[in-house]
Amino acid sequence: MSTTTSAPAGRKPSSRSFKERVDTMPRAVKIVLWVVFAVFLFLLPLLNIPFITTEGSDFGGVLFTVATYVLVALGLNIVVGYAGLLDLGYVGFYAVGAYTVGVLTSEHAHLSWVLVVPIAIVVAMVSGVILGAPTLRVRGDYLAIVTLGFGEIVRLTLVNSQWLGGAQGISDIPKPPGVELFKVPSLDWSAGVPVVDLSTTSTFLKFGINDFVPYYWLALGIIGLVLLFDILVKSSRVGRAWEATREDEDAAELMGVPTFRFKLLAFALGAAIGGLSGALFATKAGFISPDSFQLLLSILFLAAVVVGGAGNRWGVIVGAIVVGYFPERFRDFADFRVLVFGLALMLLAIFRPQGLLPPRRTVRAKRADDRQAVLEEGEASA
Amino acid sequence: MLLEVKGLCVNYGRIEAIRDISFTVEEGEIVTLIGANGAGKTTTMKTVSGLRPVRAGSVVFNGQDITHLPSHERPVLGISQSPEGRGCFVGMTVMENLDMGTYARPDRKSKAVKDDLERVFELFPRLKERSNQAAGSMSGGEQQMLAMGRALMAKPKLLLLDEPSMGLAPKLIQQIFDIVTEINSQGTTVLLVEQNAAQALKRSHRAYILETGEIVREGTGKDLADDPAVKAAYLGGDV
Amino acid sequence: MPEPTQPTTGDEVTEINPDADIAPVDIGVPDVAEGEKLLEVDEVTLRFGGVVALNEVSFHINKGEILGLIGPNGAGKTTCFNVMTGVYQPTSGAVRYLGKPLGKRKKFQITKLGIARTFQNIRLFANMTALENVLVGVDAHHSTGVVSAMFRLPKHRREEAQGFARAMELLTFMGLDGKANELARNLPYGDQRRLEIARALATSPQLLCLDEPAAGFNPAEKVKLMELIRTIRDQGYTVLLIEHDMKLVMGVTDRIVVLEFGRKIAEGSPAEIRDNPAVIAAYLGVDEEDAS
Amino acid sequence: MQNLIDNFFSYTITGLTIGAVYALIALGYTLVYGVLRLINFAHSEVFMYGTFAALWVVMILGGHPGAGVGQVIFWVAMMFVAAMAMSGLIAVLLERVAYRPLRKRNAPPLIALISAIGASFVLAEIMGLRSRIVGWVGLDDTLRDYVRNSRNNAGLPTIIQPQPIFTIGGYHVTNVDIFVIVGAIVIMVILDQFVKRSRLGRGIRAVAMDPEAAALMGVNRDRVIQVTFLVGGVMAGAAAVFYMLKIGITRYDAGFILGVKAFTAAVLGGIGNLRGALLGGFVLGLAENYGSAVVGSQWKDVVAFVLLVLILLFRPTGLLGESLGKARA
Amino acid sequence: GDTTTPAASGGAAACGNYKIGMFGALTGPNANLGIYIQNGVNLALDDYNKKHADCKVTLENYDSQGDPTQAPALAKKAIDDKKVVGIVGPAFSGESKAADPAFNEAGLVTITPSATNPKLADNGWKTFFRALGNDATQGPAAAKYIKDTLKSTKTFVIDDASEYGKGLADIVRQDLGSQVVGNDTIQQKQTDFSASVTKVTSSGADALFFGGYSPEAAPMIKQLRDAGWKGTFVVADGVKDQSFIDNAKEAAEGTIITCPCVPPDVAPAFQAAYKAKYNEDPNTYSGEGYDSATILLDGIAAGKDRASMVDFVKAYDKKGVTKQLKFDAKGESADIKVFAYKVENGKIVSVGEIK
Ligand SMILES: Nc1ncnc2c1ncn2[C@@H]1O[C@H](COP(=O)(O)OP(=O)(O)OP(=O)(O)O)[C@@H](O)[C@H]1O
Ligand SMILES: Nc1ncnc2c1ncn2[C@@H]1O[C@H](COP(=O)(O)OP(=O)(O)OP(=O)(O)O)[C@@H](O)[C@H]1O
Ligand SMILES: CC(C)C[C@H](N)C(=O)O
Ligand SMILES: [Mg+2]
Ligand SMILES: [Mg+2]
Repeated sequence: MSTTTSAPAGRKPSSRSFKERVDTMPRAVKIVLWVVFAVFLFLLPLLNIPFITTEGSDFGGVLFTVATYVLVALGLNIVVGYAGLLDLGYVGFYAVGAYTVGVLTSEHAHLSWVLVVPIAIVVAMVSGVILGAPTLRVRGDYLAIVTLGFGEIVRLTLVNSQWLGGAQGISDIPKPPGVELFKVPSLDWSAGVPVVDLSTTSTFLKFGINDFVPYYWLALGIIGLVLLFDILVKSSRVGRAWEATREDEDAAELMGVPTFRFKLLAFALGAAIGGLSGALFATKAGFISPDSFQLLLSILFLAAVVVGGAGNRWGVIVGAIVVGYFPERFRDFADFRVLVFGLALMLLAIFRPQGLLPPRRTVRAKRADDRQAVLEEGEASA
Repeated sequence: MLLEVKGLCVNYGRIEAIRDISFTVEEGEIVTLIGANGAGKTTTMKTVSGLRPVRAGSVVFNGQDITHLPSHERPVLGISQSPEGRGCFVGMTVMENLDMGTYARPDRKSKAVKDDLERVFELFPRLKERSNQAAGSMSGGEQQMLAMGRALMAKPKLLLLDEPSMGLAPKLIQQIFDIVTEINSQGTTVLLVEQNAAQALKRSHRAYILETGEIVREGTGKDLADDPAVKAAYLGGDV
Repeated sequence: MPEPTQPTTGDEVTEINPDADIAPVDIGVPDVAEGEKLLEVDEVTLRFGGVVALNEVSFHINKGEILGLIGPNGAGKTTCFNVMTGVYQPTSGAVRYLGKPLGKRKKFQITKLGIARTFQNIRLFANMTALENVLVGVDAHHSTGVVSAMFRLPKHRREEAQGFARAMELLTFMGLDGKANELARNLPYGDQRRLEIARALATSPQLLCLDEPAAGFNPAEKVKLMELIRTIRDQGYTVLLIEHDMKLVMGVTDRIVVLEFGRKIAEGSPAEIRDNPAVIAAYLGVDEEDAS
Repeated sequence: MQNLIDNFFSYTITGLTIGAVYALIALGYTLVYGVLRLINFAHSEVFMYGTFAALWVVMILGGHPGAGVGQVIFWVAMMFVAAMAMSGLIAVLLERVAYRPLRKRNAPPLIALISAIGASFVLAEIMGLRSRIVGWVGLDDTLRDYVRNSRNNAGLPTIIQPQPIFTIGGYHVTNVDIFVIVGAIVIMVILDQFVKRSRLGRGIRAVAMDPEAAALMGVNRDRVIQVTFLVGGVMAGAAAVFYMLKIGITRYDAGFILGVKAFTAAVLGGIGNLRGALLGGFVLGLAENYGSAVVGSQWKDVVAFVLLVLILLFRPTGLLGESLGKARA
Repeated sequence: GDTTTPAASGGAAACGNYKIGMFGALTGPNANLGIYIQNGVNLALDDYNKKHADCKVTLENYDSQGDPTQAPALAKKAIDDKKVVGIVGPAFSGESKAADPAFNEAGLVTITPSATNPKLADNGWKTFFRALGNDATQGPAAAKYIKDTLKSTKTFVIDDASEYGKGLADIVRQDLGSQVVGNDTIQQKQTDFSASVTKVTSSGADALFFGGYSPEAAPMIKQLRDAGWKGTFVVADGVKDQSFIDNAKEAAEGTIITCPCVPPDVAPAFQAAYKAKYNEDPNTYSGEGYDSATILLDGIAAGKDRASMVDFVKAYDKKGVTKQLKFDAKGESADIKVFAYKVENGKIVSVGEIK
């Protein structure tokens, strides 16, 4: 899939040594590795790998959730990581995407899913422009509160508009049309060693209500496309303009960058991806209500981006996995899971202040600072 | 001896910005550090005022070892710095900036402060004129004046001036040096860093020359100014 | 053991390559003949509340010259740049460029018309590489958007290739080609100043405005900078220079405009200015020459 | 609309009381933002702990309705002591645990926001799980009344019986209304004076603008920051008492919505500006109430946020502009 | 007790190790309501397991915290556990709406002892059963009580915009007709009700009906009383929870609560058994929980598995502790009663059926 094709174009994840190792491999080996990796990702929900597979909740569902987080994080990364705009209301776009699907497939019309998803993307994008056009002139942290307000306005409007289903939400959102090509069996580890379990299968691609794996596959494919898009756009004039705007808005403007237009573009693209993610969420959930779009979710999205390393697409993917997956994994902690998650966020912040996979610029700049810190600490303790 | 720096080493990461430098400043002196770009002058100043941690060596001020004293406790002892690149509080007015200079003064509520303010305004009439303008909107040179005025408001024993003439008009450069000489004659010890080496040497009692983090020469201001090697390297085409 | 990120020994001086071809590329603005008026500041007044930063200032810049703008601190020199580049709108008066008033054009639009500048306090994109900094400048005249980037359309490929070539040429010219992939903030001070000039040149300006490019330089470096400015002019740029170092100003400019308290107090050749009593009184100071 | 006109004073007074609570909490956001340029996301939990401290102290003292004036005054005084101490303590602790380590590592501001969010979760959850936590040390029986249903509401007995003091436009202004509004304003005036007198305001601004230069002036950054958190916490504690007297019920997640509102109020007034926080709090409280009257309570928060957006569009740095006590400190 | 099933007592070999699920809020602000039900369910299990010691049925809890957004994932979890043959719940209307489509598709039977929104039965879900009356009867009963017993002429109605609260309040509004002097909607988790308070007091209402749950009801009545409002506060089953009184304290006194749940003394034997086990009287929907579980357990005893359970429940017709347990074609209970309760001296006491 696209993940594989996109790989050589972009920067590789992880540390320098890993990057070096990958870089020195022959091209053929690289491609094979990427293909293997992609296949592994696709089979992940069926491999039932012990420890990784969540016990408490359906692993396919968890993976789908993680995938929507990844998608959202990629979108939000454009806004926060590239363009440097702090957005605390991103869930608003997610909601717009989800509700566009809900309204057009169930509540007020019965359009086909294939048609509705692009509409959802466009509607979300337009809402991004509508929000951005007046507010992007507001700077810095003021933007944070304005966007936070936007997210809440969206949610409260949903709660209070019967036309949009009100607090009760929209149910019976239809499934996407499937193609039902073949069945993929799963692995069963209950004997200690993996055994192919032919009785528990997922059908490629049959979108049912109780098998979430095909939705995960769908999301994974879309992530691949978005990732490719991200790589292509970021490594162009557009990406540079975003970075320059983030670094010094006035200087960028004086170097010929129409900063407002580029910020708006970042907002619109971010919104579109958020909307797409929301559309997927609505598709899989089949039921959406304003409760699914709480402010808290915006905050988790932001946490995913920042914890992963705002500005590095691979970093934010890792961040999204952490934020989407760990709370499920922590279900063992039952009541304490939010507490543990909160602690994890704090620890991550303290021990990985630049994010899990910081962007290249931070890595470089940090390397010098770190060595300095080490030397200084050595001195202090001496 | 007011300030004694011994065997000082300071790093930026693995870069040794200064290596084993030692120098002294006697009470009542003007001492100048000169050196090329990146020689370590600013680093030395920052270390004396506590902004950079010391890797090895010691800094003794007025008989007290201050090597590891936090920077914010040094103004209380009487060390005040006008930093390179000015470091004005851009969002505060000129007046508030000058006020900040007295932050650590024990007698900050007394009349003496008012007198000092008058004095600063006398030296830099522009500051008085603009006392309610935000520092950030002042011109480069005006900010330089403000930074110096603010340092003076602290009424220090030891005044650290890092390139006070940077960005100033030629006429004002003259004035700045006059001011330095004058406050020195009134009892303030000055440690000066300057690119404008000719002027600086002329005005100072003693000077040290830094090269890539090490002191390569020292002597009286006059001796160094007359030295042909120094002339060639540092005074070159200076105005 | 990780390698040191930055070669920052004080004695390493970056040499420029005057041979590199950095001539401005055609940016689609009408050409002005050598010696004709390029930009005209006409009776410009700018007030900030009670402060009159510029008071009916008029002067012009001819194509191909190096014009010096000097004056005491707070005279309004930087403000003049700000008016010319769209940071401030004049309270009254106008700036005419290529015969037309700049009007209410935005900053980036003025840059696209061919006026570029550097800053008194360095303002690079600190967390981008030297190359990327310059590329942002080059991009000023590019038009690739999301769609052409996404499909890697020929326009995108062409612009990227040309942009890269020009950026490298500029870095080579400044002697920074070896540091193309260093983050701007990790460059030594002098290199940062040079990078700022490279970035401004990247926008292919008709008029290049330099705000105290020599601040903090030692005499040796100032001499090199003088060379650099001359070479830039020779490659086809017009330069407006703010500088307090008289040696540099006198040595490199063709003409000088002097401001004081927001007013123009003198204009003329370096020699004339040097002997102008008003300028001496306001700016140079009397015992200036016997200093060294 | 007619409803608003008919009951204008009622909406106004109740709007001012909740506005006073917003304002006091907003101070904490504004102060911290003033030094660290950081949204102290966990400040809402600092407040929430204050509400519980206020509640518990009344429970310990056996507070009940219908007591004599002397007793009521004593209870309320103890509520202030307990809530301010608790909130102040939590705020200082928060700074030590969630922010200082980051500062020492030169972390970018965004990551501090994440640490704050984490801390906010942790603090709220500890309160929400208090029955379990005291269970570990075997105190769940002893503390039963304090930890029961730890995820549900906890109500305060009505210790001050609201009494109409005077009537304005048909609304009976009660002793509680007056106490809350006047009390909040008095506390703010005290704070204003404290910030002015103690050089704290100047120190805060200096640290915010240029930490290095501030150190050169003799400003102890860590101390300034700590005092800032402490003061913000104490204000949140005061807010908690007023809140409990007015609303009477709290919960482990009670801080969240209030925090968002208070932060909005801070921005509305001009974040970093003490008087702005006061103004922002009152404006927000009133706007919400008027809005509820006109378009229905369900649109209350929408009204608040739309107002915020409108104000920022016309005054991009809030009603009174940024910077802490600019004209005074 | 009822007849033991000859078919399924076939010893350990035939033992299905079946489970039944309890789906509802067991933690969170509305946990009490879930726990009251769970207690009833546990009692039913005890009874069953005593009789079938060789093949016990266990209870699997699905704690939704009453949050509809968590419901679909939990439903999926229950569905994936093949041992689960039936669900008691989902307890709340909102989560039912979110989770029931999945149960329906999977053919896993659900008997709710408490979700009262009428529309739930209109979705054509084959697996949906409701062991109590819905709000289409509770609403009119509440309206009737307000009109006839309270003799209110000016009534204010507030809802919390939830599936349950809004649905119920709308029915009450319709039934009260022109005597409704004002309406308002609040948000769940809201704590400051000053605007609503002004609306209620200024409307001159002598009664207020609130459709919603106790976390909002408690501060609402508290603030109303603080503002000097003297009318009668009328609420429904969503507030029939001890925590309402614990938190509203004195302000709760006199509150009227309607509920399609039977008072404990209607089924003395059950009351005694419950009291023996939990040391308190059965509470809101404990009896309904017991009955719902009993139906499923009877099915297990009759040898039914997940697939055949639906038809078993559909055909069920027996007397339970709360009522005759029998469902109509839509899964609604055939035997419906609504009772009124009142808060007196810090206790919720029954004041009889509303007829
Ligand atoms: N923040 C920093 N990080 C890394 N290296 C630094 C930093 N600051 C200074 N250096 C390096 O330390 C050395 C000494 O720098 P310093 O600023 O003290 O020089 P200086 O003599 O003041 O030069 P200048 O005349 O340019 O002000 C230089 O090599 C410089 O590159
Ligand atoms: N935004 C502003 N608000 C108020 N006054 C301003 C503003 N910007 C500039 N000024 C004032 O206008 C005058 C001109 O400033 P400008 O920066 O142009 O001086 P300059 O000639 O560049 O001086 P220098 O050589 O010191 O850089 C100064 O007195 C300055 O304080
Ligand atoms: C447990 C009950 C109070 C639930 C309520 N009847 C509802 O439908 O949501
Ligand atoms: Mg220096
Ligand atoms: Mg200037």
